[in-house]
Amino acid sequence: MTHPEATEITPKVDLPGWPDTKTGQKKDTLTGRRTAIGEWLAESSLFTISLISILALGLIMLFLLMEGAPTFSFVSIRDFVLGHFWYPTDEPPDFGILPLILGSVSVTLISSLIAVPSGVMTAIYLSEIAPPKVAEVLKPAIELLASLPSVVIGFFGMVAVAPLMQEVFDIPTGLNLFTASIMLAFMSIPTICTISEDALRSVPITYREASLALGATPFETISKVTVPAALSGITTAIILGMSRAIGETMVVLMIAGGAAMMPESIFDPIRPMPASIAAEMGEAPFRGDHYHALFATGITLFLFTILFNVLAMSASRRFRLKG
Amino acid sequence: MTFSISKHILSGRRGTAQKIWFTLFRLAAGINVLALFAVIAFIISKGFSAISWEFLSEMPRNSMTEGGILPCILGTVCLALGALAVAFPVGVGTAIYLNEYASQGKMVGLIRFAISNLAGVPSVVFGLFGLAFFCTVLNLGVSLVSGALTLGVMSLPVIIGASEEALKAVPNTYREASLGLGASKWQTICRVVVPSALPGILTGSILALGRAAGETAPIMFTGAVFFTPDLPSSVFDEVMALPYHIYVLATAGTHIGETRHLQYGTALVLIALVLGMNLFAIVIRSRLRNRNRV
Amino acid sequence: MTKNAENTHDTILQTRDLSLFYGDFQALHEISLPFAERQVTALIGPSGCGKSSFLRCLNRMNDLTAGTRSEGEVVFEGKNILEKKIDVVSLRRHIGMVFQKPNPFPKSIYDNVAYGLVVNGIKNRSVVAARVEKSLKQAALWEEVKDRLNKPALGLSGGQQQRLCIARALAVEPEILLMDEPASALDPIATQKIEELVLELKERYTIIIVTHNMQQAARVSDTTAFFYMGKLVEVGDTNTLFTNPVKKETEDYITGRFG
Amino acid sequence: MTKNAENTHDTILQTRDLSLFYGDFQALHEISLPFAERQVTALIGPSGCGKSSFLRCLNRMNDLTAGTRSEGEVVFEGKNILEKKIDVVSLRRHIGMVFQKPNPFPKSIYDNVAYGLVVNGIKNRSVVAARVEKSLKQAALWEEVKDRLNKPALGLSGGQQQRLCIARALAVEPEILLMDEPASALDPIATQKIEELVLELKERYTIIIVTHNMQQAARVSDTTAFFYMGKLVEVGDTNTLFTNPVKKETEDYITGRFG
Amino acid sequence: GRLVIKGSTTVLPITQKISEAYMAANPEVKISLSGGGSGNGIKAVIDQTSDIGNSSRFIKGKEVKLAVEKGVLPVPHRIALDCIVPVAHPGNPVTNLTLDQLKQIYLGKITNWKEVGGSDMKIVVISRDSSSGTFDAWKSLVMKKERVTPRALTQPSNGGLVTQVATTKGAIAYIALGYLNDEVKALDVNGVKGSAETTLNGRYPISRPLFMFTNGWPKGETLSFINFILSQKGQGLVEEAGSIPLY
Ligand SMILES: Nc1ncnc2c1ncn2[C@@H]1O[C@H](COP(=O)(O)OP(=O)(O)OP(=O)(O)O)[C@@H](O)[C@H]1O
Ligand SMILES: Nc1ncnc2c1ncn2[C@@H]1O[C@H](COP(=O)(O)OP(=O)(O)OP(=O)(O)O)[C@@H](O)[C@H]1O
Ligand SMILES: [Mg+2]
Ligand SMILES: [Mg+2]
Ligand SMILES: O=P([O-])([O-])[O-]
Repeated sequence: MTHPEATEITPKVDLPGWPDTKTGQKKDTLTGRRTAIGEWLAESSLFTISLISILALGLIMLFLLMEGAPTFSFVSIRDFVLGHFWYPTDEPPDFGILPLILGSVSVTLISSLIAVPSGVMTAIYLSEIAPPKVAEVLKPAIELLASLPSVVIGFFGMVAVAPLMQEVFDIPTGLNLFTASIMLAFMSIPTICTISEDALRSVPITYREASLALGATPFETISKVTVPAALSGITTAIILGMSRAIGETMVVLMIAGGAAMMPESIFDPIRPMPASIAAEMGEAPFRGDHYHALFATGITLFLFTILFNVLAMSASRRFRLKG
Repeated sequence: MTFSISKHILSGRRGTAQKIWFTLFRLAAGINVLALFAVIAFIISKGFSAISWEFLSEMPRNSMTEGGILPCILGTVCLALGALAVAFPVGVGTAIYLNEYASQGKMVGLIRFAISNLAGVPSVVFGLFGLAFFCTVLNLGVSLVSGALTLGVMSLPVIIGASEEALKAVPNTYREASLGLGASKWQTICRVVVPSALPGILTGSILALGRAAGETAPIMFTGAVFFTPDLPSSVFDEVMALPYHIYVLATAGTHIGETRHLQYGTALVLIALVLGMNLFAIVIRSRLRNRNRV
Repeated sequence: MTKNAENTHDTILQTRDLSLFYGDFQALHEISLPFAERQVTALIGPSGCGKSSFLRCLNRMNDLTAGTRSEGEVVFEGKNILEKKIDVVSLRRHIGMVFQKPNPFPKSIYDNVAYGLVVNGIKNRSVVAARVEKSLKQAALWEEVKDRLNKPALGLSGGQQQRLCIARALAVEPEILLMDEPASALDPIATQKIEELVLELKERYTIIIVTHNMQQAARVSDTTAFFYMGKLVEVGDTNTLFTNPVKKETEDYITGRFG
Repeated sequence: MTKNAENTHDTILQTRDLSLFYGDFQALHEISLPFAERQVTALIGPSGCGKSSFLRCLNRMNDLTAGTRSEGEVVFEGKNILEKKIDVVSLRRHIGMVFQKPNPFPKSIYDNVAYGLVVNGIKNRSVVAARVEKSLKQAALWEEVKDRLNKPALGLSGGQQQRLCIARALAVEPEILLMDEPASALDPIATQKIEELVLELKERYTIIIVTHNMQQAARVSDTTAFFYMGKLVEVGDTNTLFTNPVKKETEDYITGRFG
Repeated sequence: GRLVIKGSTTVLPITQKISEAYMAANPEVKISLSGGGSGNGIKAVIDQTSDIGNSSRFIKGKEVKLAVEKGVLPVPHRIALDCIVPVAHPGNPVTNLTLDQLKQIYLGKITNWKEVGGSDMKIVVISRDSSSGTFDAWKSLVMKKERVTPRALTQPSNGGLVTQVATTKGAIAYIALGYLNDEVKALDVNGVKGSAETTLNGRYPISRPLFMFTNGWPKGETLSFINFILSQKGQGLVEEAGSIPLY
């Protein structure tokens, strides 16, 4: 970086625009000072711009808190988080979001049970097994899967998958935890798959060569060398995939059934937190109890995703250190 | 170097284990790709008949059971472009700062922490934030700007990530060569680094645009309405948007059964728009990449 | 350092008219080269002449590079190992490899050496432990690591890592050891250790070593082959080749006129 | 090829007790080395001995690497250029650099050469065009590219790209040219061209060249400095150093005992 | 002029019909419409985000309090009558339920159709979101203020209920009269069929008025719009939309 009080060095060779060396006269208009000020300006404005991200996150937290905190003037944190009943518009109302939390947690877990093996295995296939030409075609396809709007997945789940589930499993309704989990899995698979694939690809080829040269089969190389070496990235991928699933709104809003009950079976309808917020925000009068309670639900949801994010970061750090 | 093990021939028990596992791997990949095609094929087959010039160019009529979805298309395009207008300069600026100026330090750590957490914030929480901040505190109301700003904040981490990756991919030798010629840092960034990273930055931005276009939850309370008779004429108007339109037609319409074909049609238009943008991004990427090649 | 004429030793491995293509690019042109048992053969030549490509044909490592195609034969134990039906996994147990950059796995020292045994189905713990110790001793590393076998291998110095990689390769008891510039990333002392090791190992193993350091080739090898632009220009007894090269290119190269 | 004794030339650049640290690791130990004007100085030594690190101190390129810290002085035109207040941007106009791998910008040939002029504020088109032509001629590239100045530079061969990089460096008329293994990625013919170029350029420029090829050092340089483990072991007239090295390490290195 | 109308999905079909007619007669007027349920309509009036808030229930005390705090005076306009009809899948043999059976079903006490004379099939209870005025009316008229089971699936609109019941064999739901079609089967309550006639003569037990709320007494465009609904022509359109006109 240029120092503001930079001194100049007189060049010895003649060049238009350079100081004239024969006369010793300075023609160089490019004083260090001017450049230095320009550079300083550029850097500090870029720095200021990059603070916007902090500002944005700060504002999000601030406003969630500001609008959510008043909830705890009419319901204790304990009753809010552990209460079994969500009847926000009854007289008197009940603001217990435990069923919503359990809905979110269960749908996230079950969708991970589907998405993790499927996503990681796909990543292994793409990075380790598929011929380059095939991988070149399949990779963008997985990325396209990620770009399908969630409302379309929700819509597809509602009109195509839910009736199918109802038939196949002979259950009263297709709008339930299980169907939502399946559709949610397809939303998190691309996340899990692409990050895992990156992690696998960044494992040096020399590891694979060393293993194969020792007479290990390709599968042994994958399971004993490549995957362990990429474990940090894969773990991060899984956590971020779960984070994506817990925050996804439209899919659960459209296919989870919307019953604010404690799920007992995978075919029970549920009402995860994002679905509740999306469904009820429209009716909750501005700064009424219901409105505040929905923001408090937002805080809970936000805390879950922050938790996932911190876990993901520490996972990638921890494993990297070990590696 | 591309690495491939597809040529291996194996015998024995270890070979069988490998065969079984590899089949599973292939199956997993196949199912995921199939899922993509299932969704697309389903929407196309059901929605294709609804698509007509009238559908794309007219206002909805007769309680939204007839007519077109022009206002939704326009609304979505405006929302997405607005989001990009917000997120692009900030995102690229942040990426340049992080990659070119500061890679360490407390503040940078904080910025990175903020970005990665921002990336994880659920879309519905962005909606809540937009409602509380843009609509209420900034008093922008439920409007195109509020929606676009909300989507913009949401797209920020995507654009920063893509831009940073693109900047990282610029070989250090370019920077060294430029600085070695007596270019200042800012000149190096403007003339060498950013132009080389541009394909990646643009691709990332278009992908972010596509993502913003497809989002529902953030605009539900901040910018989108069920029905408005006007095309958006000012940024303070409420707009109709494709994703929200699909949602309301499919769950809250007055004639859900009768309007199924419109729902499929709208979904098809949305998918075409979003996937089209993705394809466009891929094309731009390869175009710009090849521009400097032989 | 004993240097015998090549013909007093049996030929253990032999290439016949071996050509290699990367897509359309022909990296090797009809190379016929026999390798004598329990001898060190050095492959020398300027950067990009195809030394590594050739070496990687000998244990079919080139299979891993997309778009490669080979012609001709590589004969080992009476079979052409380039044939499709060859089980490359067991082939590579017989023909081990050490790479340019030390590449231990991100595992413990012990697990690195044991790896080849474990994947080859040796489960008996004491057998594995005995082999690990033996290999580390052969690789002249035992004394330095015996107290820290469960420490990560990546904590070793570059030279130690490379010897660990040699130990790892020796553990599966190959007959032939391929080495691609095994000392080029190492400091002088580590280099010397590796060179001593090579001379010791040739009592039991056949060694084919790629090097860009001609003095190294002269020091460790019995036979030297000079490659240039994908062709085998000259091969012969190391002493003769360095003192009396037949071809102009060889002379130009070993006198440092290019490369 | 004329080789004059060092003291017949003025010293244009000089390091005094220069030390360099990467974090805690000391890469250079108190190096004092003068460079004679319009002479070629070669820096040789085994991999990792600090040649590149040293070269990059001379135009403060090390500033770009996070965690570097230097001690001592580098004197150029009577000033210690390691001082904070030095304007590195203008310094680098005076001390140009050519890198190991050819690194033209992904722009046209013309734009590559013109780049240094443009960023230094020369806007007059005809002046720029004249300088571009002159530099390309100096770099012995003009004949090969004059009909395709607007074609992408990345379409040139490796050797042409490297000469283009030299032309690019020459365009801003530096007094000193630093070259870090400029021919190591090139084929013999391209290498020869670069060597010839270096000999021509020293008529007008002071050249400091890092090379791992001792024959190259012998061919092109007037003075040679031998580095080993971050220390300057020996420096002297090239002929003398190669025929009569004073230090044991130097002899070991130039006779190929290690490296 | 421009009118923003939000709220009840029960009132939505009426409003759509009326708006189209009104805009046809007054081309300079643009009306923007959205549903979401009665809660949304009343909220929109309180938050002053719309000119008219549709509601299929009367405003609650809490809402009035909130409105007054914000300086808003919600004024109700009764624009139509409606009855709430329990519906089941067309394949369901059950044709009649008593009010008490309905209550037990929605309390989650009766869980199988065979308990109410149907086939052996689990009852899939479908209800409305809490924003619904229909839900509110159901709660007071059927549930007698007791809570609907949390196991009930929820749908955001009358339309959503119709689609769900049409595709779910064991389903039961309750919808506004205007949404009744042949995809679903209307169930009699206490032996009475829900219709305009039984509502007007008071025999059908689950009926209620429909409202439009405004902030203060309507003026200008809002006033003429409401007047239009209450006119003969407007009430005719109410009937066309499937609801029950006031006269
Ligand atoms: N994967 C590949 N695809 C295409 N060409 C390749 C590939 N690997 C090597 N080549 C080319 O084949 C030729 C021989 O390469 P090889 O690596 O065998 O040379 P080498 O003698 O080992 O060089 P070095 O001393 O630099 O290691 C070179 O021209 C190289 O560019
Ligand atoms: N950015 C860095 N951070 C830490 N250590 C470094 C860095 N760059 C170089 N080093 C270390 O400094 C020492 C000197 O490196 P340098 O690149 O100067 O050697 P060199 O003589 O140019 O080697 P080569 O012939 O391989 O180019 C080496 O030990 C190297 O590992
Ligand atoms: Mg090689
Ligand atoms: Mg170097
Ligand atoms: O949509 P509702 O009429 O039930 O409020």
